[in-house]
Amino acid sequence: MRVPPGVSTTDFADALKQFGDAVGKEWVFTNDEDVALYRDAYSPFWGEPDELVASAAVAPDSVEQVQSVVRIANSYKIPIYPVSTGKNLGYGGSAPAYSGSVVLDLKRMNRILEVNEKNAYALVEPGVSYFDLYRYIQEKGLKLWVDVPDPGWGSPIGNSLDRGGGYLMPQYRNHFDSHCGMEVVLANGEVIRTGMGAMPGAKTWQQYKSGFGPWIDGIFSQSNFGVVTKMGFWLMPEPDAYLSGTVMLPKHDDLIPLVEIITYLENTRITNGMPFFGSPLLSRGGPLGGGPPPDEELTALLARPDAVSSPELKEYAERKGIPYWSCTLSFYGPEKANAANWEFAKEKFSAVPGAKFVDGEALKIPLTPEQREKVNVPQFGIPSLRMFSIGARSDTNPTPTNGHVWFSPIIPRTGEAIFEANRVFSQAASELGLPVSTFSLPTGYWERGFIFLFGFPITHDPETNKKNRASFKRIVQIAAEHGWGEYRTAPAFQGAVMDTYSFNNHALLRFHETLKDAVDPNGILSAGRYGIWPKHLREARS
Amino acid sequence: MRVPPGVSPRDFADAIKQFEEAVGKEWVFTSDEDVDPYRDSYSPFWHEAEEPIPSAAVAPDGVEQVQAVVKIANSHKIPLWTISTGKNLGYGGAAPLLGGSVMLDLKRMDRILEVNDKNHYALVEPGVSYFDLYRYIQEKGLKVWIDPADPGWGSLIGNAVDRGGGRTPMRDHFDAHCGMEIVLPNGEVMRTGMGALPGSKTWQQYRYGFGPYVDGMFSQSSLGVVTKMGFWLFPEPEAYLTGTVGVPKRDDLVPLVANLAYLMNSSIVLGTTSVASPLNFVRDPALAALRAKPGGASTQELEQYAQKKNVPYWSIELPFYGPAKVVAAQWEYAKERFSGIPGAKFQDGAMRRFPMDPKDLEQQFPAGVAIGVPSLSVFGVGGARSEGHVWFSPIIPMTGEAVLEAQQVFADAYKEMGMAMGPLFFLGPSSNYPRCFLVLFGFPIEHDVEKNRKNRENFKRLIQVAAEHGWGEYRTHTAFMETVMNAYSYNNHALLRFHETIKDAVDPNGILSPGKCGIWPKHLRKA
Amino acid sequence: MKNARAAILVLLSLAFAASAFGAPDDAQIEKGHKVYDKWCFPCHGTGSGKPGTDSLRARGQNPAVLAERTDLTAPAIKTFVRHGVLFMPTFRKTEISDADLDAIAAYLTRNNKP
Amino acid sequence: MRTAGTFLAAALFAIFAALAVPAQEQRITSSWTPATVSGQGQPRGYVEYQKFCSACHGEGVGRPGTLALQAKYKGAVPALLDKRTDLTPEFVKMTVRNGVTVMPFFRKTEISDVDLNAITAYLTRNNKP
Repeated sequence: MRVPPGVSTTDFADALKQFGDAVGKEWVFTNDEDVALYRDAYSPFWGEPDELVASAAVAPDSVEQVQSVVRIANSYKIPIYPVSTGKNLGYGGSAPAYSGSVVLDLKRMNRILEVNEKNAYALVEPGVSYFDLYRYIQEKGLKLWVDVPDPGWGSPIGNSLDRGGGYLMPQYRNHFDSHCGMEVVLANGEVIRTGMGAMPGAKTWQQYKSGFGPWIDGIFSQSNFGVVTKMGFWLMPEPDAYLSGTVMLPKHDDLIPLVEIITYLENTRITNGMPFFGSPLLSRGGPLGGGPPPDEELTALLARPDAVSSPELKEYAERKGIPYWSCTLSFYGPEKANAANWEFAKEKFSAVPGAKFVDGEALKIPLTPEQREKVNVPQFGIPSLRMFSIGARSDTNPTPTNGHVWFSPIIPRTGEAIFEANRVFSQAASELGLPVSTFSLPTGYWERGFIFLFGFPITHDPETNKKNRASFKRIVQIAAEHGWGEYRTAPAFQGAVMDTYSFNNHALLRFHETLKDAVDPNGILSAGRYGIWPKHLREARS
Repeated sequence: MRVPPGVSPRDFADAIKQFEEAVGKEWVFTSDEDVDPYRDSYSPFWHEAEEPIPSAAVAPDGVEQVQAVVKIANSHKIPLWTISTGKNLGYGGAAPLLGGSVMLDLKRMDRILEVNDKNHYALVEPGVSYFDLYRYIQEKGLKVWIDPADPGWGSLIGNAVDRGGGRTPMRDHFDAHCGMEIVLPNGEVMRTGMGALPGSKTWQQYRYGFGPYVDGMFSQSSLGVVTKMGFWLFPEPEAYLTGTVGVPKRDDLVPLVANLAYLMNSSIVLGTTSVASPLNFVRDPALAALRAKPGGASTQELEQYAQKKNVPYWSIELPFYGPAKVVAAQWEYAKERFSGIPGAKFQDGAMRRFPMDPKDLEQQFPAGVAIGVPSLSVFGVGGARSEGHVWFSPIIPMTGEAVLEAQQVFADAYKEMGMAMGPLFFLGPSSNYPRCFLVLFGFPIEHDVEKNRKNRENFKRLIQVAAEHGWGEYRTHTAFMETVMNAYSYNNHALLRFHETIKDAVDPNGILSPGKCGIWPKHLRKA
Repeated sequence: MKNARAAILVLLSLAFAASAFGAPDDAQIEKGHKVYDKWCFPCHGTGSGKPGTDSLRARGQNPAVLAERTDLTAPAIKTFVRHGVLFMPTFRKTEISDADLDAIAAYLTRNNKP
Repeated sequence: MRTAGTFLAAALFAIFAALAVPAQEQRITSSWTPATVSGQGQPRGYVEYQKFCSACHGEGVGRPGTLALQAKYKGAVPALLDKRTDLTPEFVKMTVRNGVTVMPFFRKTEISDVDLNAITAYLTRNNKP
């Protein structure tokens, strides 16, 4: 049996026994076969000595049990690592950031405590998945939508605390933004409630975020300052109708006005769903670009370095009349308002010569079962696992990977920045001997900013993983040199990313460390998560 | 000359000398004549010994000077009270909570560092007022709106860190911020969000950065001095339309609010709307008599009166922002929904189109702040003879039931305290925040010691009454911060004790804004 | 409301104590006009929603707009700016410096009879 | 980065592929929907299978597990797990607890041994003796 670093075998045995008393023997996992299930299925260290693995796992079923477990861990100075559903694959899964930690598995806490239709909110526990919440709402026939991320088995609490995103209106698809009120167990085992929840018998815990005095919720996101045991979320009322519309612009440089206009339309809430950027020219023949597969001339042109901005490709696009760029907009709301918004959007885009439009189908909500099978379900608040088609075996991908980790920098919301990022990352890729992609477009998860999502494949071959890890870290640096930072990353790279947020000699990280030492003096909670280490391990590491 | 509590005159004199070296002699104020204007013009302690009066004021110009001042204060253990424009009258004005504190006055830091009208944001210093930013945008002809608080001379940063609200789609001012620069009690400067990344290109475009999101800790708090802050702005829309819905019966408030909540949560209504009863403003002896009779007027009598006079019992004015065709469609849709309420009446408001000539824009009273034009018209509320006010501002659920309950509860409380109900006879909550109702009661301030004493007691009583019903204040005057914080007592004040743990770690000498929101540094904490 | 009346009396008495000051130059008046527009106009200017103007009008002051008056004196102006009156708060030197206040006074007294 | 490029493209592909698929006859019970998961009158193994497996291995569009098995066996065996008759209990359990390619393994707090036994029983119900 593994023992957490710095803990004696006898102490650990005592602690495990007490864990058993607290949560029930069957919910303390110590044998290798069970503990192996807490490995990161997509670990970039797979099978290497450096792989981050747990020493044991404890699964409490209530906040009182969480308090007991934390108190026991605190008294024995045992590092513990809470996971809610442990399904943020590509960002670390259920494995701890500090190898040998005991995983605090909150999956059993899967109660949906309240769903209020009139005021459109839910209060849930960490083990609740998007599937669970969706099912509950469907069974009760409530006219509410849950904003779901791509993998539906994730936890609203876990994904929100990792600051993940979804597809609906901006205030909902930013999952930390859409939370309202927390219950948190601190490292000393005490339970606090934030926002209005700090008032006994509060009537507005899920209706007003910040309560009175300092608003601390944010410090429990991407952090290791406490164990969140309850969280409220604002839900989107089911809209009357949905409309999509696609705009296509002919020229290379039209990407700049495209972004500028979309930004105006989003910031005025004229389009209130997530925009999807594409290129009919670059993904010719694909479902994005449509049309026949690329002819030989285009294939040749696209094979050249910096193909996208080459005069030859520009000339080709003009000659063949194939638009360079496209963007599909979504509208949620009353049918007439959706139509009027799309009409207004078209007027705006018409300022760009050669703009073409494709009207999407106007859908009445609720969808028919037939429509449900056709649409991109997360845009309708329906959880699924479709996104795992990426990397999975398919006719176009006969040799599947063993998963992926995401490189996800935030870049400015301008066309210029998209071109620059592509130049920079393509050059980096060739330097690092990675295959160079033709062109990448940002995703529109966040209002106001852009995010690039690059998947690095994970294999079970240490050599390849080693190389990919080095490349990943290099890319993080290169991004930082251009003023672009990651919004989230897997534990294997959290230290490297946090190091790039170094303004005034890492003042922010040192502030986090001050907080960490104050609220978790024994450093038992998620040591190393997001690059924040407790005092004794900081000293050991420096 | 006054001296801060627990500081020797010699130490203080020494510190003042160092302050002068840091910011220049003329920007350190110690004479009574210069320090007096830092008192709270609306102090509920007027003419009383308890009135907290500062000992001096220091006005740095630049983050380096702020760092220097904080370091000097930290080494001399001198309490500082930070203000940006010091104009949140009704919530404490400029005055400190702890008498004898040295004012850290940031008004001179009034630089507008960036306004971007393609990505729609601004980066400003604490001394910048809504008027300042508005004028800047008008002069440059930029196509963005600001969201002013009701008094236009307030500071964007000050109001946001106090978590104030406005009326346009960006009305939740703290929620609309993106990125902070903060001077910590040890004098170190820190940037949050993407600003922690040197040379960041997205400080005002992505809020959270990487790792714990600490910004909220610096709102309504005493953990640092905010020296820069970014704000998201609303792009100038094509049009602004209002429409008024009136309903005939008391209990119609329930479906009225339920539909309003749907429209707001669906982003169809993006601005602040207030629930009102036109009966509040009817000046008619008949109605007065009705209300005056023992036991007050019955619901039935009031409904009949309203019907007779053809006034709605309740009404709301809905604001719509966007393309002209869209706002028209949204108002049509809203009418359809509210038509479900028998007897609902509708009144179309004016359609205002933008861009509007700045001169016309400023004459759009009373729309003013609802279309991003700062003003001071709110000071009309006190009436010509008022000597000021303090705000009682509880948050209640966004339901008709809650409004009716709160109306009864506060009416009873007022009776019990022997206070005149005035316009509070019908509660007029508003939606300055997205999901709840904010109720604002102005408590009169007078220069009469006895009356102020009584008003203070009543104010505290009202806080208790609200708490007993699960309603808490979102913000309060310095004089009542401790009472309000004490109402947030879940699990034996666990949250307050957590704040104190953090306060001691971040500000071990307890020099920054002692007592703010009921959070005292260790040495001043009551055992 | 005793204080309110007291304040008005102060205003009047000071008003009669005018003329002790030499005529300021146009540059000073022009500067004063700018500062007045920034700091005073939002409350004391023309147009709707100007509480200072409304309040003075309610008190029978005519003209109610400060910039139109000819009976204000520098000391009176300075007293109100630095000490406030009724719901008008005090203004600090970081807001309106002494130099700016002199300029405001020059502007508001520009039409006074000698 | 080809990796990056293709992965990103793949992401969009997945999204738009869904839109591109022609309408097909909808059989609610074959795709993950809440209606099926309560599964009154159904054997426990069926209910747990719907709950834990069908989001990936069910019928209908965007079921990565089904698509992967179709691509792997090209129809030599049914792509739908619950149509298979060749799955052994050992293989089912091994796969759930060890994962395969992008399919992660599942912890006992997600699928308990009891649930797993039920799922196994359901998936092997039609096996020849």
